[in-house]
Amino acid sequence: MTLLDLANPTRFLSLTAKVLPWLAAATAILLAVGLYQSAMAPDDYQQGATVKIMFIHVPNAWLAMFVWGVMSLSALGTLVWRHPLADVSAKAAAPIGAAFTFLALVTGSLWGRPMWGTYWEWDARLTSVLILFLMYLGLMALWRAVEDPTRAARAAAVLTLVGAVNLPIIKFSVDWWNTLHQPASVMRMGGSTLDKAFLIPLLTMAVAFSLLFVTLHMAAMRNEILRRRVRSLQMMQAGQQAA
Amino acid sequence: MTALAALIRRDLRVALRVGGGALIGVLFFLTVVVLMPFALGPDLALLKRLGPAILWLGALLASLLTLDRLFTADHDDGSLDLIVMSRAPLELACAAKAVAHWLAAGVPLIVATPVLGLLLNLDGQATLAVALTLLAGTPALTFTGMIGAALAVTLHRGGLLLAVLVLPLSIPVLIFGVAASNAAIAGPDGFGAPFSILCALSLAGLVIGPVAAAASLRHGLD
Amino acid sequence: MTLATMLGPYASFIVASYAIVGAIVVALIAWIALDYRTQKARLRELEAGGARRRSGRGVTDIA
Amino acid sequence: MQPAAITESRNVMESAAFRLVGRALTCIRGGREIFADLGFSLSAGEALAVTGRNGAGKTSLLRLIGGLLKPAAGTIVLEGSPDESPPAEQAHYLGHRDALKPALSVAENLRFWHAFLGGERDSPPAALAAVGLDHIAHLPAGYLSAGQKRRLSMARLVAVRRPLWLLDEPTSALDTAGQALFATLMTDHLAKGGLIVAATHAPLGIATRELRIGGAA
Repeated sequence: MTLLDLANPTRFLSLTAKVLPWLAAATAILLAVGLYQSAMAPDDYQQGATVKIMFIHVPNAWLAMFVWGVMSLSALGTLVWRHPLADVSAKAAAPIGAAFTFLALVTGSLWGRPMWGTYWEWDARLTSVLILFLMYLGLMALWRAVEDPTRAARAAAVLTLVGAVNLPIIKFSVDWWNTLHQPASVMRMGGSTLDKAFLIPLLTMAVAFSLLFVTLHMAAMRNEILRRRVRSLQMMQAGQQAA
Repeated sequence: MTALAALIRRDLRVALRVGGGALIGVLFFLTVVVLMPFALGPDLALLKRLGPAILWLGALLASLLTLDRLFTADHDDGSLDLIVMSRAPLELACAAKAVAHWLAAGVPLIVATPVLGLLLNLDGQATLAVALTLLAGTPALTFTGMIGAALAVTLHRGGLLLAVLVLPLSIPVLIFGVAASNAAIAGPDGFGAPFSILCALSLAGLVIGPVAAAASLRHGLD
Repeated sequence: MTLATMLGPYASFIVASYAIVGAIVVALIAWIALDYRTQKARLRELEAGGARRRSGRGVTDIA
Repeated sequence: MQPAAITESRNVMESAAFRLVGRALTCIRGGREIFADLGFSLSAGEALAVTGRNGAGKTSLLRLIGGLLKPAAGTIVLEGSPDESPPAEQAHYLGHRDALKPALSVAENLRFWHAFLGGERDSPPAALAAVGLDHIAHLPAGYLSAGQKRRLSMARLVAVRRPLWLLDEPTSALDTAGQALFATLMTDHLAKGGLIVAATHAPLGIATRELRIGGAA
């Protein structure tokens, strides 16, 4: 790693040191407000209190897709501009995205349980999220399989972009497969039909979770930069002959 | 004994470190099981009926595919020569490697079974039954698979050839594994007999697998 | 008013969802914080090791 | 128990009766006769340099002695050995490949072979210091250069004591300092009454007898 390559990550590190505390504080405040609003929200006339699960399910589901978008942008950065921070951003985002996707699945299944009578129904929406989850796990496995981070970054970038192109196709296929077998999904999450009483807590929570992602992502990127420094220092140490 | 413990510890460490593929087997298992409903349709009653069979097929393929590198990795870096030359009997060294592989790749499959059971609409008791049969049966899969893995070293190729060689050998395990799971789900009768045969298969594999693998390695090295 | 009466018949599902989200988010934060500490410690150790080697060489030079 | 066993084996190693003898060896690989009717004898404290052109069967001879190949004809015995175990179990084999796992640290790699090979042993840290790798013991073996990997393999020979060393092109990846270090290790080993059989093109830096196979190079 040359000094020039280190320049950008170094500036990034000093930036995170300044920004992270503020971001964390903003996230905490917004989360608290969001939680309060969702606690105060009235029951839905159809779903009763279970509508409260929506306030955490929808932000997680939205982040599950958003994080893949962030990774796709980073993948472009890796492949087109070969920016060292892009690799770091893509790698740091993957486990966080996988966690949000997992939460979207779990909360979706808990939300569906009262309606379906089972924890899992091969509902079009949830099934798509499940496939997204599998793709996240595959991507993380790819990152783990290759020790050299720059080589892993190229491979992961290609896979991320292929995934981004494929996700709409998968979504469409799953929807088609699902309607073939059963009537439309029980869950309703149409934004426009949503009452204002639900919309405000939902939006607050969505912004709060997005901020949470930005905070976590920044912190994880910082860790990854440090990890790479440790690695290159260790390589340098290995190169030195014993005295 | 310390030699074998050291071998098990090393293989576990390598499997769990970066570059090791212990958890990829679970991911493969998950993916195979998730694929099934897309072929069969999302009919929960059907999935519930086929659940044990799907889980067993997934576990069979997952444990087989992860076995591919059991000996070839050691052969490629030269470790296998030293293992063959060592004072520890090669049969026991093979058994130790199989145990390490089962711990790193087989046990995670069993742990993942409840989650997959949920996706296939299996109830708690059925999931428990499948997990129990997998616990009793996956060692047999590892021990028969290791014969193929040893042959892969001899033949300088693995992958599909390994699968073709080993899959027929694992048919008995599949039969009694699925039979025991279905017996536990459908009724109280008949779980004991297939389950004990499954255990017997694992015990027989424990004896036959290492001996056959060691014989294959001894004669196949060059 | 207890939680159960407030949240209706499916209180356990609602509480469970919030609890799981909380647990995973806390686990993520803990993992990232711990990772930061380990990397920082390793970096410090490596830098200290390099410094020690240099000073060690100095000592032998004097001797 | 342990110290008694050590002194006993040392005495045997030092006695002149301890010899590695190969008689009328024929090696056939892949239907091709590599060499035939090959004989050699090596006493304690001696090194044998096996030379010959590429494909003459230098590596095959080492693998025959190590029991990794079966001779088509002939025998290999360690005469005057303290136990009845075959030469393979009293030998170290240092092949082309270093038998290291890149994911494990330098110390973990050595500790594994130390525990796995067993028998009479020195401590792994001392062996690492002997080959000059103690300052990077905690690093993954994957970070090492080819020469450093070779040194780590050499540490195995030091950490676990075996009377017979089978070395296949041992100095190929080593720099001058590494070759000098290895020469010292081999001299020590011979002085303790050990035996060395090395397949090599380059001089090893120690006094050796030569076994040329397959005619002129």
